[in-house]
Amino acid sequence: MAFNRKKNKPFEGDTVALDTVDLSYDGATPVLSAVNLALPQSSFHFLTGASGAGKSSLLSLLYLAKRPTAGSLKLFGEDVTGASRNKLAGLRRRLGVVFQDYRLLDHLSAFDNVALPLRIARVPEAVVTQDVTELLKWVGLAEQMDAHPPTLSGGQKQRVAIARAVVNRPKLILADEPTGNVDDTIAVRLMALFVELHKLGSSVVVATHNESLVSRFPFPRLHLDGGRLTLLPPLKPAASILGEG
Amino acid sequence: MAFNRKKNKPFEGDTVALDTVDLSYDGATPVLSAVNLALPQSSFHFLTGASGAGKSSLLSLLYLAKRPTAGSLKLFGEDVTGASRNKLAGLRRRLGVVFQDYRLLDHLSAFDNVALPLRIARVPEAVVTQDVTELLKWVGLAEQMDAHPPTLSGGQKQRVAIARAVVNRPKLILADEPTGNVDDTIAVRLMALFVELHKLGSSVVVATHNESLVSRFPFPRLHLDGGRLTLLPPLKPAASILGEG
Amino acid sequence: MALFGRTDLPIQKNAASRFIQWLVMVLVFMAAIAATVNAYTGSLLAHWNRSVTGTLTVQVPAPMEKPGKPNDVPKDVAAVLGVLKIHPDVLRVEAVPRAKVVALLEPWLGSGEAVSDLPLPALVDVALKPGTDTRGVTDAIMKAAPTALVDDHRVWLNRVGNLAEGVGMIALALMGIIAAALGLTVIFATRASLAEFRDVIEVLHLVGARDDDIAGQFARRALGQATAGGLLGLALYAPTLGVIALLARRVDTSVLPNVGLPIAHWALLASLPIVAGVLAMGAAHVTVRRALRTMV
Amino acid sequence: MALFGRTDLPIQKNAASRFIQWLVMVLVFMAAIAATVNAYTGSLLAHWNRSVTGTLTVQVPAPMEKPGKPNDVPKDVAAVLGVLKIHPDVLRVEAVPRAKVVALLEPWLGSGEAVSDLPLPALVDVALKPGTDTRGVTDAIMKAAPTALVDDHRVWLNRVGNLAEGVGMIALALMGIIAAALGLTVIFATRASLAEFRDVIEVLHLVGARDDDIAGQFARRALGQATAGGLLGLALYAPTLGVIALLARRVDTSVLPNVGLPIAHWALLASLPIVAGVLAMGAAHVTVRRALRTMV
Ligand SMILES: Nc1ncnc2c1ncn2[C@@H]1O[C@H](COP(=O)(O)OP(=O)(O)OP(=O)(O)O)[C@@H](O)[C@H]1O
Ligand SMILES: Nc1ncnc2c1ncn2[C@@H]1O[C@H](COP(=O)(O)OP(=O)(O)OP(=O)(O)O)[C@@H](O)[C@H]1O
Ligand SMILES: [Mg+2]
Ligand SMILES: [Mg+2]
Repeated sequence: MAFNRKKNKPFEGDTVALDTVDLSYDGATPVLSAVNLALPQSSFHFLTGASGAGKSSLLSLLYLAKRPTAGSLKLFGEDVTGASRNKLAGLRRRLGVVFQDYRLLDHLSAFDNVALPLRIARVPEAVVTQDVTELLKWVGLAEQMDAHPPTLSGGQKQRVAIARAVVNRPKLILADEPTGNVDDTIAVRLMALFVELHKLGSSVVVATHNESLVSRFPFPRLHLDGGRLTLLPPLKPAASILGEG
Repeated sequence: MAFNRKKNKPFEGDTVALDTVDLSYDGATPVLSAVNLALPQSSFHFLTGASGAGKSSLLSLLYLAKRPTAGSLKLFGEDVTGASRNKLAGLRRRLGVVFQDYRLLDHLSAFDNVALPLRIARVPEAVVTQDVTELLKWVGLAEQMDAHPPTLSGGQKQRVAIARAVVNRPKLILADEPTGNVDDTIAVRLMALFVELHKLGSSVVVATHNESLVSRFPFPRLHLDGGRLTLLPPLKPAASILGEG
Repeated sequence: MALFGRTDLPIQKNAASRFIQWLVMVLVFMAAIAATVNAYTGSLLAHWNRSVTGTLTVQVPAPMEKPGKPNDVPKDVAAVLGVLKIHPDVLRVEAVPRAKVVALLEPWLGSGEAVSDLPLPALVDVALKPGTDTRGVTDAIMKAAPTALVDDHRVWLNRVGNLAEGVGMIALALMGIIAAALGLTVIFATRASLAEFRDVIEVLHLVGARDDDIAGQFARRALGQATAGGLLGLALYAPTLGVIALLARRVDTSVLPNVGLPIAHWALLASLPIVAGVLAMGAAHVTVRRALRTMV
Repeated sequence: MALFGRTDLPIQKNAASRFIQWLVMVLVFMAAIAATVNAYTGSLLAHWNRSVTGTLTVQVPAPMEKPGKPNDVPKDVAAVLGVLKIHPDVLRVEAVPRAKVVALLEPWLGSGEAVSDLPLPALVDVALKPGTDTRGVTDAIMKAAPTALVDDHRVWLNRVGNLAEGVGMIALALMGIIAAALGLTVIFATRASLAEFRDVIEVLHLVGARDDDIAGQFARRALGQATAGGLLGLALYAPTLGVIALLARRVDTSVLPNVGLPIAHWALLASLPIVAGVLAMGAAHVTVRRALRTMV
């Protein structure tokens, strides 16, 4: 599939840079402690860890829904500390998120849900129609374009959420358990989407419990345990990447 | 763990009996067609099929959220056609559902969410406290009892949903993708809960995409494809059941 | 621990419920004002009626109208008084002192020395026994003094009565509008709550709650909020009434006499919060029951 | 296709927005009534003032008070008229015909044959030039006819004026309450909407929408609904005013004269929907902006 729109605003350095970041919700027990993380442009990482380890929390820092309790966070080369709300909105337009609970808008059709980031960015409607249609076909929802989320199956909703996250061809893609409700065939197809975007220059982070999925791709793992983040090598050796994408 | 409350009202025959049931949402394309299904008491079935095949739809017939477009549905020996709303409420109290999207009440704590079916059935509060506490410990949420769903991780919410579904020790348990957001260790532990209830006499249906999970248990599979339901044999031979439960 | 009475719908503190409360406050406040206006005009009418019904004013022409017979009239007055004092329908009769007649005419004739010498008509106030017709007495008076004029105040009473009745009717209409507004408010607020809590309600249904349990919660909430709002409205009304009474006292008491309001009025006011509560409860119950029937 | 103007928040048809519409209808209706009452009492006061300010009534004692000199008084009246006709401050002067004096006294003295023979005081109506003081004229009159009484109607005007002003003030206060109620309504309805759409708003934020985009939608919605409600309120007001005017016509015109209302009043009424719309828009915008600042 082709992504034929103008590139995002370019920037220098890492897509994401966390410097000794802490996060705690109640001010006491930290969910994340002293996390250092640099995601270079055009990188791909899995994010693993037990249920409740803090994967979604870490991602929510990256999509600017939460602020670090301590430490600094740079996104697209810009420090987000003290940034205005409009500035944050601008940064958010340059990333795409697959939420663990999808967060689709029930009153919009699948098509309009996927089109939302484009329309907010005031992309011409002709481009919107073409891109959204193509993408929905790719994720296997050609039939469900006009369906509203409450009438979609769990796996169909998840695919709409993925389409919405990538439609804007963002420089940073954050996917939280994006294949938990689809079967393996579809899961591999969806991963191919992320891999293609990664190859085109986006940085991708996929949080998942699905070890069999992780073991099929030669990407490094960010592992969370006890609030600490460690970088683990790929489960699959890099040599075999050509056989996958 | 012990389930020490009085038994549900006994009944004769199959827990669930579907007779040539059709279901269609728009009146045209059927999601289910001519489905016949009899779930004996104390049975255990997986429910499989591609995303969008109709697994959740079939379950929603069983938990009385939808009515068949054609055919008849008997639950606990009673025909639900034309039953009053209060009658339906009574039947619903005798089954437990894990919804694919959890459907927890955000304004109640994890404890109160799990306690809900018991309180609606006016179970004494002492019993409620004991049962709910024990169950939440079993699913690994001893720490999160007072947390509200918006502050729980995806996997934690899923476990609360499972606890709520089984706390009333229902005669029919319907679980829709109950382990999509937890890792394999927890998934097996949760399955053990369903298996124990099954052994104690409940009928259990678990809808899932997770083939590795299905292959670990010697239970027959109900498979949906093109609106047709077929019964497939267990992926794991029955002989090895003793090694699992 | 009672489940349905406290915790399973988050309706206690949502915007809609606070909204019902303050709107009922405003509505009850206005209803109380309207009820007071209505009761006051009613009392005013009764006051006028009472002070006027069963009374007659007999006017015997001024003594000097015919310069030739200066002593005619005292005789006429005496005749009228004599007849009335023994008439079976008459309760009380008295000649109005000249000073009072002068005072009555003051707005028209001024109060100078000149007026005190004017040849004024003699006035006789007559109070009739309750329930008697004015006709018999009038006839007796005319027989005793053919030049006398008998005024039973009807024309004047009708004229002002019309006005007061109009005001009272407008006040009543306002109360009707307020009751309708209250019902609609509760219906809308309840619908808003239902929309807000649709998912919660669906889950409650799915775990076995009955329609009555859920509708009962909304209804109880509406009852509580509306009653509380009603009490607040009355609390607001009390000082307002005081201020209005203060303003009214600056106006002449002949225009707005200080009539007391009937006990029934105060009972009505006291019942307003309860009426609002019951109305709100009923509206909420019906709304929710109807909405639930279309749900899972 | 404009995204922010139509499709991204489902606020067009939710309960809260319909609620704003009908409540604004009721409020604008009541505000229009209150404004009319206020304008009417204002006009009434002006009417009375106009018909009374700059006028004097001179009363020359009745001709027959002193039986011995039956022709004294016409001379006094003539003297008064003579003085006033050449006085520089006087615009117009005329003797009130006896028939009119009798009519004025009718409520007090009745209209029988007896009255027509009464020795009544002579009345002279005087109109002064605008802006002149009554003192100079009064002095001239007293010099010409020492027994005359001069009445400049102030006492009476003050008395009724107090009442009318009180009514007008209450009407104004009512309008203030209504404006406050409108603002509060919009705030509450907007908060209810915000609660209902919290999740939607959060998603919009997360995909990059700005606060202004979102607040603008709520504000535009409030503007539209309140304006529409306001127009409905005026549509309801028009026939109501007709009915009230009909009722008022049954009341004596001396009590409620048929004064015209100033053009400014009708302009005010016409502006009510716009005022309501702008007020609602402002309230919604502020509420949403403040709420958004606490969100993601
Ligand atoms: N808003 C919040 N307020 C308080 N605590 C929270 C909040 N969100 C998450 N937590 C807690 O922080 C911890 C980490 O949650 P998080 O959602 O990041 O886990 P996760 O790694 O995504 O788990 P899962 O795999 O189950 O989704 C959990 O214990 C959770 O209860
Ligand atoms: N309320 C509804 N109205 C209309 N169509 C619906 C509705 N619910 C489901 N559908 C459609 O019915 C089909 C079956 O949906 P269902 O949710 O039963 O699938 P599923 O097997 O559970 O899929 P998944 O594994 O993705 O959860 C889908 O095509 C879906 O779009
Ligand atoms: Mg998570
Ligand atoms: Mg499903």
